[in-house]
Amino acid sequence: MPAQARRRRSAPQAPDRASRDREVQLRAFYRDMVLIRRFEERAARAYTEALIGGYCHLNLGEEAAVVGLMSALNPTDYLFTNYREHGYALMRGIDPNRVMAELYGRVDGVSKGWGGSMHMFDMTHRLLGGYGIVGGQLPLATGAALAIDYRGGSEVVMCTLGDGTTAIGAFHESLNIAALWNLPIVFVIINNGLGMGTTVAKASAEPELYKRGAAYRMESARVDGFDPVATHEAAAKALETARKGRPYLLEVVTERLRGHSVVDPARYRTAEEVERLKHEDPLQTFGAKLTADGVLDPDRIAAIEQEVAGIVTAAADFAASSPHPAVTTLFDYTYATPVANDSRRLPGQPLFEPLPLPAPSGAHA
Amino acid sequence: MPAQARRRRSAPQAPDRASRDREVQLRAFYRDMVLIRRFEERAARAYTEALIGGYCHLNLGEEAAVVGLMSALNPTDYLFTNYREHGYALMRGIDPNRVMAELYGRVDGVSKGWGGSMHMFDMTHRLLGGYGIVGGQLPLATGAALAIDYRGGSEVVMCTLGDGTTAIGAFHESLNIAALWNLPIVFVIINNGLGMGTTVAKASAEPELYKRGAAYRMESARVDGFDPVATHEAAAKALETARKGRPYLLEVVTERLRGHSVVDPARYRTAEEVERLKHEDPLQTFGAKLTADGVLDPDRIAAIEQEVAGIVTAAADFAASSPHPAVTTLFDYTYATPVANDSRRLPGQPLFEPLPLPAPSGAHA
Amino acid sequence: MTIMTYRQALHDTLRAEMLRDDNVFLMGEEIGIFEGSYKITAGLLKEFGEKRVRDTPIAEEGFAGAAIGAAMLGLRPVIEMMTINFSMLALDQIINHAAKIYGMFGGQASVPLVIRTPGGGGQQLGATHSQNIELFYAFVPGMKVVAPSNPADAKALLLAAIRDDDPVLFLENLALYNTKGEVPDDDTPAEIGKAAVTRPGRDLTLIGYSRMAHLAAEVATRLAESDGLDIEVVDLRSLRPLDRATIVESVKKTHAAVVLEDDWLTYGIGAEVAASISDGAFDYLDAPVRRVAMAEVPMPYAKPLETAALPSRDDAINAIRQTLAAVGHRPSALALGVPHS
Amino acid sequence: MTIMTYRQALHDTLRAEMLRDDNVFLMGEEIGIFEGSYKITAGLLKEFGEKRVRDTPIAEEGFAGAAIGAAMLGLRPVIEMMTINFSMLALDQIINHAAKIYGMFGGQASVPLVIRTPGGGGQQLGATHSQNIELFYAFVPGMKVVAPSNPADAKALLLAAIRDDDPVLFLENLALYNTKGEVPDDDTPAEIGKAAVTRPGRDLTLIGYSRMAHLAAEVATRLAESDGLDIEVVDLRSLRPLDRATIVESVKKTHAAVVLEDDWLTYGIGAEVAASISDGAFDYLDAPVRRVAMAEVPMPYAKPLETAALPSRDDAINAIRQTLAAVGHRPSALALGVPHS
Ligand SMILES: Cc1ncc(C[n+]2csc(CCOP(=O)(O)OP(=O)(O)O)c2C)c(N)n1
Ligand SMILES: Cc1ncc(C[n+]2csc(CCOP(=O)(O)OP(=O)(O)O)c2C)c(N)n1
Ligand SMILES: [Mg+2]
Ligand SMILES: [Mg+2]
Repeated sequence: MPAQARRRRSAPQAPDRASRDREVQLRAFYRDMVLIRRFEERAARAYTEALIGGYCHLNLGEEAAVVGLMSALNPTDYLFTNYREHGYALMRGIDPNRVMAELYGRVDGVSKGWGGSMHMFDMTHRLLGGYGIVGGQLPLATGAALAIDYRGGSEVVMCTLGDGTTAIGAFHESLNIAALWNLPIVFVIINNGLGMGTTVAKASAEPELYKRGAAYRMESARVDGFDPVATHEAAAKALETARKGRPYLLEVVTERLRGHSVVDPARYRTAEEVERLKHEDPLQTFGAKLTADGVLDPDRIAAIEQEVAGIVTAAADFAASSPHPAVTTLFDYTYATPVANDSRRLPGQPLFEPLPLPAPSGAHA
Repeated sequence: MPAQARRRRSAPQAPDRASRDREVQLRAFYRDMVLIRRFEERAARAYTEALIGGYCHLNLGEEAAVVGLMSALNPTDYLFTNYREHGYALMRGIDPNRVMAELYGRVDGVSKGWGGSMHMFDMTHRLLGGYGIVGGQLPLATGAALAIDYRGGSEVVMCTLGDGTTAIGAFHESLNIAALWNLPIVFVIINNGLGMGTTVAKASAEPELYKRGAAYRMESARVDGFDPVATHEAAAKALETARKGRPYLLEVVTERLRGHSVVDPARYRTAEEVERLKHEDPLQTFGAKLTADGVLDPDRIAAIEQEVAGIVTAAADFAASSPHPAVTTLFDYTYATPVANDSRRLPGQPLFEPLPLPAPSGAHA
Repeated sequence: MTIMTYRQALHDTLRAEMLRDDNVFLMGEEIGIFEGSYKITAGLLKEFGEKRVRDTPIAEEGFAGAAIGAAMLGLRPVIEMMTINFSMLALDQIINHAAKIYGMFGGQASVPLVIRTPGGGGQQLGATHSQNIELFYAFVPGMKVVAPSNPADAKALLLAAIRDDDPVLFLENLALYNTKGEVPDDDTPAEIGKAAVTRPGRDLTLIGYSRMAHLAAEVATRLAESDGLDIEVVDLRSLRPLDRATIVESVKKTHAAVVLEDDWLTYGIGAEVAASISDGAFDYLDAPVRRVAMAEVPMPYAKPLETAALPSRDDAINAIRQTLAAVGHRPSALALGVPHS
Repeated sequence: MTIMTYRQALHDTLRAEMLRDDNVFLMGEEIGIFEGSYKITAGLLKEFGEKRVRDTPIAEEGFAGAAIGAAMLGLRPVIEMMTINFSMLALDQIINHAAKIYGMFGGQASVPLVIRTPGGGGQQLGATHSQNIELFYAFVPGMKVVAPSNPADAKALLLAAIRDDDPVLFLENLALYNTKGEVPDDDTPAEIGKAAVTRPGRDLTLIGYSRMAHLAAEVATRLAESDGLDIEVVDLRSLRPLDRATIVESVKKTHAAVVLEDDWLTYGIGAEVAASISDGAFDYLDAPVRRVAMAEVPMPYAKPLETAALPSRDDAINAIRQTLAAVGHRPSALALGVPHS
């Protein structure tokens, strides 16, 4: 479980205890950022080793944003994200083994190997899906908020999306509906400056993305996504507002340290940009700050790295040893309600009774 | 041709001439409003007489808006509208006979009877279509502006849409693209207060629709659509801005005096609303004002009504006597470039060589 | 049994299901204050209030997606797409999301959603408003698609769709709303995925769905009188899954088949029906399966052109006679040469 | 003749057409700075500048519609939909507008637009990114749909598409981009609406398009060696219009047919092909037309499941042998029982 989750349970404290708790929280933030960083690095390696397939988008550079946002959610709140969601899955408290197993496409994966990197889902931890279609999660998240409102529940939905996603129609339709119906939802723009290779300036006529909330009379704000504390506080405020039935638009400004996906060399980046990014790393920045403030020291950092290394290695081992889904399960998830005449035919099977020659095995409609 | 079109050609004038010209223009506006009013009333009658079919949406209540907007366009500017476009077609200078003939679905119609009420098109008068899909015209109009920009032309595209249309994704995508690329286009929201029966308040989280321009850093304004002069001036300013490559969003506030379409009794309207509308009629308001200002008098009004009655009656007669399209033309407009193996089969015809019994006539693939 | 219109059957069933289950609610454009473009939801806003009968902005993708999200949390939304043409704007949410969520996440969340929408044509609505694109949904695994042709099926299939845990495209038809028929009073849902032999016969199998199943029944009755023909009518009722067994069984008996459809011929629903018959009844078929469908053009507004483009009763009759002639069946002299409409 | 990849043929043809005609320009997501998700447009932004090679925001409906509007004014946009899956978000603009404008307005404005987009599967991209929905476009009058299977056709059909005055869906395939072949140096466009017999034969007609036409050729060659079979291969090349004459002609000669397709079986492209053959070659066909297609499930991410769901070479080979066995053709003993993949 993410360290910050433990913090959530701490009761009101006396001042001295409080400052100690604060240090605990700051270290927890750092530790969680390290967990995401190392997990993603391990995933990148597994991809190059062909243990992971398809598209694989990493949270490298977004660790502070992810930690700050997720630490503000109640366990009962719901989360919808885009396809760049490994870190979010970890921070929602999903076992890293199951997250890595999903990347490997194994039966113990959070989506049983059916979703892969882009499509992690876990109802108990209320991660209602990473989604591969740009903008696809927004109407869904709006509908989840509608269901909460319909039942008079007190949960809130958080829906993250990328900067590039603010240009798509679903963004407009969803924010308008959410604001019109006063739904408990926070839309979070993770502004990492790029679509795939397209900058915000080239994609959005209003580059200060949070200002788009105005078109829906929706309260909005922008926060520094390299600062997990500031992000946590901004998210807490947004969630509080949404819980009162006033949807909120939060823009979290961050960076994407690597290519769009594992296979993207990001050649479109200028030398200066590449150079700049070397020195703009939320993990370094936050770690240095905490060290300067005496909250962290080399030993503590080493200990954290060691703990995390153990988790990540264990996750990779677990994933590697988890079985591949059996071909016999291919037709298990087409329909939730079984239906007459459903096609359960493999490509090699004829529509009607097999002909004399040895016919392939498998189900038959 | 619309009377105001004549005005456009008048050269710079001495002050006295100028004020006379102004009166001429005001009377021209009034006359054009009367033309739209009587034309639409005639169309409604023809619909009840089953001479017009399908959906038929009228500009009743929007006459001042239509006249004010259209009088600000250059003949070379392009216009895209929604399906409520009869008045726009007339004001672009299209022969009323051909507009009515389209409603009747005859060969002399502006779209040769293929489009009907919702789909009027005339390249020479640069009406690039009424469109029946809500929001469908916005991306198209944006593309037309792109083509102008691509060729370095000086024309501007005007794209009208209804208040209800601001909720759809295409609105957002189009305005963002137009602003991002500095295209010469003016988006005009005809705010008649209703979708079909849904009010702006129930459809838009930002009911002051023109303010949505802010999400694209697009200049925008709202104008009284019952005042043709104010509308004309607001449109002129918007077009001038767009001609400089700065797209513009103009909201024209008006009323829909009847149902959504000819067949809609508008039962959803409250008694007060119905009562209010009796006294809110742009034709009455503007006519009364001009009379008070001595620009109009009962004789002039009678003369205008008589001229217009003649035009409208002639249009109906022309339409009624225009031939129906021949069934032999059914396959003429599937493709602009003829293509091998195109299906030119009537529903009764077999795919392959006809069988013994008498087969239906017509083309054969 | 009560005699009522197709519209009434839909309205009453929606109402009954809303009374039965608090999780059932309606969303769509103009379904509340306006009472629905075709008045299926008339009176329901007054009875159930805005929470259960929700007017949406004009945003097909947005409200369809919202319904999907609500369904993921266990509500049972029944949404109305004003006509199937407009559902194209929500296609991404329906096909890339509603139809994928159950499988893509390994069966963790289902999407109990009903999408009610009328197809049709023949109302002079022009090229963009006269399309029959049920194919787009029938093609997609994860979707279920039903298409009732009469009031009784409208009720039974709507009951089944609402109580099903998967997304169901419920195809209605503009031309059927005012048609009447007997409707059973009990609430027995139909079985999705099953076709029905609505008229037994020996001479030829006539296949249709929605409006065309209605026309098929009419044509069969007429030809029994005029030509003394004994035509078996199969109403597909479910387009996905498609009940090949029932269709093939019938053709194995009649040895001839004609498919009536309101959509375009090439790649239309009838293509799969014809291909399946030609495969499953290969040794029984005495003539090619004949398809009667819409002319392959953007639908013109002008009435004579629209009429020519739409499959008519006479087209169906000619196709049947030509097919029977091809198999060597003797139609009564009287019956020859019905003029082409 | 020059030997080059399918990707190179597309790239060079785009470049040549842009040099030939100033009205030709490119629009799409990430086609410029990023050089295209699959690098078809690599280098073109540098050469032609932002006016001719336009990166768009992520707004499929918006930029597709903008291309249509620009085409109405006489430009000749060639847009890229990153994959055919995302084209669903632009479906309203493509089907309700691009395909309707010429007819709906009585032939006053044409839409010379090319929509390039790859289909495919087999890359573990999951349920939403592995669909083959060319059917949605092939079904619609007013659209033209072409699907080259080799570099030479990629060039000739792209030339034809760009010079055509109607909207053309140009289907590419992820698995074909790196395949090589001879490409003629001259600029002769192919004829849209025509299939090609890419391999003459007498025993059976094997039909495919795009990647499956490529596979068909491979399978035919292999079975010639292993089983001494003489298989005729028909590459559809154009899905709309569909060249029924060429297909039926071939089957009248071979008396047997197998269709290979990458989309789902029920209602897929193969349904129309099979129905047309069963009709047009009714008296010549000695066995049912067999279709080999994708399993009807939301495509899973896990490799073994994806592999099982996709039609394989062995599936094609088994289908051919079973069909020939059914018509009484004797395959060499050696050939029996290729294990099912
Ligand atoms: C509808 C749709 N269009 C295009 C794509 C291809 N695509 C995948 S990610 C991406 C860029 C998204 O950028 P952003 O929203 O900023 O998210 P980020 O990747 O930066 O997290 C694009 C264009 C897609 N998946 N879906
Ligand atoms: C995409 C789409 N959805 C729904 C409709 C049905 N419809 C036709 S007009 C209309 C209301 C439009 O209202 P508004 O934009 O205000 O235009 P107005 O009719 O007032 O001119 C609706 C919902 C449609 N034609 N297209
Ligand atoms: Mg981004
Ligand atoms: Mg309105």
